[in-house]
Amino acid sequence: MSQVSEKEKAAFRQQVAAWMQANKPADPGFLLPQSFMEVGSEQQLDFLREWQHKVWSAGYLGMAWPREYGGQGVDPVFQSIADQEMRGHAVPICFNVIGLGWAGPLINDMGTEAEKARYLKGILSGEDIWCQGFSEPDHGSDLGNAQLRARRDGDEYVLNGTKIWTTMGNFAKYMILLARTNPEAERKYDGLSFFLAPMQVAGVDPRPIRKLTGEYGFTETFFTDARIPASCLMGEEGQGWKIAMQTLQYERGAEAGAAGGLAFVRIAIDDMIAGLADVERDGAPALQDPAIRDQLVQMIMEEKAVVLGDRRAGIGPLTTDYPFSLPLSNKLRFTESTRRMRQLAINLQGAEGGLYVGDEGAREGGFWQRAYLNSFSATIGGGTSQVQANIIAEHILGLPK
Amino acid sequence: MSQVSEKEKAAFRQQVAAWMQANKPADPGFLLPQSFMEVGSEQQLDFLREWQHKVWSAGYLGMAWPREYGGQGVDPVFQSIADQEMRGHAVPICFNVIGLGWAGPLINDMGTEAEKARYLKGILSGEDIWCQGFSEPDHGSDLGNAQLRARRDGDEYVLNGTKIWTTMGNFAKYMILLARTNPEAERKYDGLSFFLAPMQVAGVDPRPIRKLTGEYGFTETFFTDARIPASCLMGEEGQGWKIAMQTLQYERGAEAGAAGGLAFVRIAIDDMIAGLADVERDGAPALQDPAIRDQLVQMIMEEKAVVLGDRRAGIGPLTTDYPFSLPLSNKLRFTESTRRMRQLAINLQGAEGGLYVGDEGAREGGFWQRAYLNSFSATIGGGTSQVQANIIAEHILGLPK
Amino acid sequence: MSVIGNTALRFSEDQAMIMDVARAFCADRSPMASVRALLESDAGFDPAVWQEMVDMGWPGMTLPEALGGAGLGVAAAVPVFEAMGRSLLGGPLMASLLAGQLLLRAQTGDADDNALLAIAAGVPATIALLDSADWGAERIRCELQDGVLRGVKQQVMEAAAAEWFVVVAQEHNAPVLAVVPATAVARAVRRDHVLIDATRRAQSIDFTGIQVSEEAVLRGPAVTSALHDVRLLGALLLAAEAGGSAASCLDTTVDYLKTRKQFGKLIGSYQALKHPCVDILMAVDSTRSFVYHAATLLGEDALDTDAEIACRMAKAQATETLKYAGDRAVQFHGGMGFTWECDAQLYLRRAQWVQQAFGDAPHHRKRLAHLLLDR
Amino acid sequence: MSVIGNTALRFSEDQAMIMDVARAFCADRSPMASVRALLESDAGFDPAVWQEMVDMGWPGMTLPEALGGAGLGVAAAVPVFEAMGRSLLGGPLMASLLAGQLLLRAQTGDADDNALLAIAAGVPATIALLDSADWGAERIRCELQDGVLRGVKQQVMEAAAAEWFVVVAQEHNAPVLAVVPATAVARAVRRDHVLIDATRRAQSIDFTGIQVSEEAVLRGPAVTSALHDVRLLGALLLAAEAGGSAASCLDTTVDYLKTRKQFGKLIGSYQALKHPCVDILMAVDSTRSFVYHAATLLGEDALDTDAEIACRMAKAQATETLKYAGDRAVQFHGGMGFTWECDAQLYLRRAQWVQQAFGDAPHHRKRLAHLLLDR
Repeated sequence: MSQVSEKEKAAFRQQVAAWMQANKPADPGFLLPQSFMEVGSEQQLDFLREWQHKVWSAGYLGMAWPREYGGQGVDPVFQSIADQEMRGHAVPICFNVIGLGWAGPLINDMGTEAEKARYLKGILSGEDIWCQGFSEPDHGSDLGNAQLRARRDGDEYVLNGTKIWTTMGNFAKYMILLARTNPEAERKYDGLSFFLAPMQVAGVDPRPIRKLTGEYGFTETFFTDARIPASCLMGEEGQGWKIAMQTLQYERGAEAGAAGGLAFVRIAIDDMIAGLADVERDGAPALQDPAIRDQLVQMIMEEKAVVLGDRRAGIGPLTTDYPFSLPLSNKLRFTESTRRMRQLAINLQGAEGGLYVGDEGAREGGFWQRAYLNSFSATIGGGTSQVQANIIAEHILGLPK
Repeated sequence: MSQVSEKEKAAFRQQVAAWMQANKPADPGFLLPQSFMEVGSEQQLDFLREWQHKVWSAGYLGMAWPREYGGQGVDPVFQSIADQEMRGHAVPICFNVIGLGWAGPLINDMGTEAEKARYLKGILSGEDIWCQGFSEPDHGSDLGNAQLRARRDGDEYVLNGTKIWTTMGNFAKYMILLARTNPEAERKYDGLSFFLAPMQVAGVDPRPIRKLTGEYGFTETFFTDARIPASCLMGEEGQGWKIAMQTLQYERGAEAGAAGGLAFVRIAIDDMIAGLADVERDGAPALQDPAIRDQLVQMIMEEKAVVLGDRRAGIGPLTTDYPFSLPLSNKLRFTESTRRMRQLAINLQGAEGGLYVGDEGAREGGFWQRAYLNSFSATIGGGTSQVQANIIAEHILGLPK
Repeated sequence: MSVIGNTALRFSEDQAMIMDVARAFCADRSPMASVRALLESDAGFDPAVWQEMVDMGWPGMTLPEALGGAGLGVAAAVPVFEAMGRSLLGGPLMASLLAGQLLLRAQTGDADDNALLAIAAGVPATIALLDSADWGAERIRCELQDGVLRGVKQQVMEAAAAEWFVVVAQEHNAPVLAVVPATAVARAVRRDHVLIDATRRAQSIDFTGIQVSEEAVLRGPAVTSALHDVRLLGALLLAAEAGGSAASCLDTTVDYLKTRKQFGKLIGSYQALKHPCVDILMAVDSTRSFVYHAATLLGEDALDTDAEIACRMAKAQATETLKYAGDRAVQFHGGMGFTWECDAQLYLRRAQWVQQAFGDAPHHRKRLAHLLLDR
Repeated sequence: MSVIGNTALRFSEDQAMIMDVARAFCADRSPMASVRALLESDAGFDPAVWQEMVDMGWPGMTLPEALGGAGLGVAAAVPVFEAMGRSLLGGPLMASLLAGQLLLRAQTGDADDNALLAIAAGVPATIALLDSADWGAERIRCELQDGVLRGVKQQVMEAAAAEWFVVVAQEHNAPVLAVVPATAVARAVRRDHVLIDATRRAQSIDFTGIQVSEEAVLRGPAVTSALHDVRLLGALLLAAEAGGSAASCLDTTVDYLKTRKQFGKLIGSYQALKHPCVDILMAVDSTRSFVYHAATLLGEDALDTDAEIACRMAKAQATETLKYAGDRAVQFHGGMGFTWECDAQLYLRRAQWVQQAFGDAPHHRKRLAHLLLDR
């Protein structure tokens, strides 16, 4: 539990709020990404990099990280407050998410002094963009089966293989990379190693993937005899699986070690209801249609259940049955609910639901249509909903594999 | 295709209709079963036996079966017409369904002369009740794994084991029985044999099973050193699986060889809508509630799709994609839709939905409550919905096992 | 303002303690064998167990200390009903508690406290609320004229055990409460309901001709407000109970899926069964969150809009959850699920009863739509 | 009378022949490579392929022989659109056919046949129908006053290709049709829509100020009836098309599930993927049944209630089916499904467009409720 007094927290919250109010950037005149997976242009990148640098300079990013590496060395509760205020003020995202949320905390927890000194500050300032190399084309949901080969050759490793869904792969300076150093290991997991790999070396070729939205944001990254220093190995050979699993723990936010910052713009049912207030059905407001109202209430309840679940997860006596069911099912329920909500937002628009981004007459610029298409990144990425359901069934309910 | 002229068919239809109108029994004053799986008392049984005998005597049952065994030897289309009229006139069911629909056609197709002479007429007249012994307690969905042992001993087989879900097991004279004659067979299917087994022998003990409705209708049948004549074996040892699979083919009705007759009372969405016409919600007719109307239309469409699907199944050019998808999915879609419809019928009743059979104030005597509970016999029996979906996925779509 | 609105969720040490006690008590006193033994009994509950509940002070839990209660508020009773639901333990507790809340919230000034004192002391009571099958009906059909009741009440919960009836009636176009002792309600005017949930009991009662003394009638705006609140509290307590039942229904199903084999595999390994179990788990989780959120928002005063929203959400979520859990429990138990012996049917039947009581999910969603979207 | 009502379903030899030809043609002329090449083209269709369709007489198929058509009725066109849907083949056929039907059904006596003769001969035409995003709106906002149009029309299908516009307008509180040649509609008053389904094209057009000659206006009760019917025919043809798209979407998904491995197994062996495919199969089957049932009930005269019911059911079923099929196709293709390269997105995008066009599923269900429950 945090030792910070309520009074201190309130004062800090007020301070952040004032800063956000004063420094929230004006509309840049081009579309800003709702998540770090949607950064598609240099223009967006430059803008976001500048914003993150500003937030960090003001002292609202990496607050719980050590001072000597660019942090503030304070209680993580301050970062949580700062994050809440960023969300509340609807400022742009802190885009360097793989660095801030995954690579950074990992280096903080398990890295050498040299690694900390080398990498952490660049992550916070936004200067060094990080990407992640876990998924491979043939093993999307099956990380343990990663096949990208890292062969030791003197003071170097030689990389061959392909990673996919590399967010900002074409902009990144470093990649956290899961690679196979020993193809002969008895357990496939034991053959994996973890690297903090530079991207700007010969033989690394990140090719942008066009998303179903028609836009860009990911790359498929091809490694062809790419040579990286052996010092890029994190931990020891064979520890890759363990370190990768550790990395996945940081997603829970500042309290778990992440640097903080707003990772994505939350789209709430409020936004949908407000955005559709003037839609008509049969010549009357759609929001007065009883069947639509019934659907909206169900959606509101789904979203409220997630929020209430987060609160209940913190109350021990109310989570005795299956202590981890709430956190472990959070992704599944939230992403599935989000997808359905966005589909509904299209349906409710009537004929406007058939328009898309780029149409002058599209409601909110086609926001909901694009949001629905993008929602699959969350029901597919990071373990498909179907795999999530297996995990919950097996780990929480104890059902057989 | 049937060679019978439309004129002949119309004339016959008129004749059956007249007979049904004249002979439809009056309300007996006690509840009649909606299907042969719901015969729970001697009183019901006597009534139904008399009715079936009457239908048969009038020449409207087993019409396509040979004359020498109690049939009429006419084109099966006549039986289909008679069946339609029975349904249309809402007469009671022809209760001896395992005999009429499964055992009878099987004996007709594959039986010896002696078997035909011995069994067929009693099936039609209703004198000899038949039951089915396929499922076992530990292998509900997995017929090929049946373990009831039939050991040859001279001129007899000695039976040991248990069958379950034996409809009318406590009333039946014969059972079509799938038993294991060779536990050592390499393929488990090859160890199975098929018997036309008498029930009234020592060591056969059918114990009624109480259903979730609180009523009876099935038995669990225990065989303990029960001895039956070796002549009860149908075909040869080891052919049991083949014959059992053949038996399952007859479900498609008279055109497939079944004797016909009304096997169950169809409960349609019409009945529900009519039965709930006076229900109120918020002080107004429930059928005027927009959200309820939307649900009802969806239900009506589900039911209509089944009927239209039956029609389309007969039109070659409209079934080229997956020629067997309609007949093979019929059970799944119909039984699942039925279950949901009955659940809805309870919901719509408001407080009356909490009452049950036996309550004076229960709507239609608690008909829908009981019907919902009974609906699981169809989503579980004859292969659960989950197993049905596997079958469709694998046999129609060609998806891997 | 956000449509998600108030998201407070707190759980006191009192509640935690009560939950521990209640779960242990219910598990011990209401094993499945006892539940089944009571199904076909007249009373539907074990008087000895009820006496123990009385001894623990449960009937008076939410009543003021001045009346002999514990003064704990309805929030404290929520974990009790969740625990009872988990063990399918029935009896007159809920009816008594709601009758007590109705009287407490409706009474003004120097009203007659006899019934409340009795309830706090463990004498069973109940509410005669429903005039028709329509939970959404505004019109009260039962009338009080010149101190005489006229009308039939449906689904009077645990009426056979009740020694006091709080009858909701109409007088000069305003709702009133008539407090009627059981001795005034002859056997002949009562009809036992046969409920689909055989763990409960209820009667339909014709109160026509029953005389009510002036001191036994509660009138005024407090009655209207109390009725509004008690309908919501009933919905919430049933939601808590249903949530408990859904949780143990899930456990029952999961246990079966871990032991039953078909085609050589444990059936729990099939996604067609395991994924719906995950859906049920998540629905049970949502139910619990809504229920304790609603409990958090209750106070001694009239329920505010946030509390109303929370109670309605809890009931809507809980009943859909239990319906789904019960339905799938029967289906996933296969042939076994179709039998009386299998416990799955107990949950499925309870789901059918509880979905309608105090308004079904569409009823509450319709009112939620108004509360959430029309402001 | 049963609420299920008319269940006629017939399929003529003509229809069967047309279906064979159409399926072969569409499969050959619209392989995925061509579909994709057209996505980012201006026209959205290949003029050469359209010319072949014209040569086969498809645009005039449903028009009388006297006008140069084949006199086959709309039922004959249903298999054509199913086949086009299957191969995601676009172009001005549907717009032309509906424009032709609207004129044909609205004209009385000695009306000007120029536009109809042109349509039958393969000159593209379209309808300017929609005044707002609300398919259920009764009020026509576009006006005709003293022979001059005033108003903006939305989602005019394939407007860039059309040489004739049939503009639905209001004159003295009655609907009228104004037949406007494309030459009268300047580029400046047209705005190209960006549709979520990139296989189609449409424009928003401001007709304000365009003069319509007296011979080019159709008036009278026949216009009202024709409009009613053409809205239903549009719904049906889109249902046929959507049914075809859903069928090939399912095939695409199933093919992938048969070849893609994860965790060492073909992913098609997982029930979490195979059972939804079965649901899609059954929904596709239902769609086809409704579509050909509706086709069976069409005639040359105004649509009767049975036909109306059938068309609405077809549209409601088809769009829900394609939405589900497209959504699951993307999901089940995993990471691949999230890419532009994967064909799953084409179906998902088409589903979004088609669900709204000519009224979405709730729109039709609301009207079905009236037709089915209020008699």
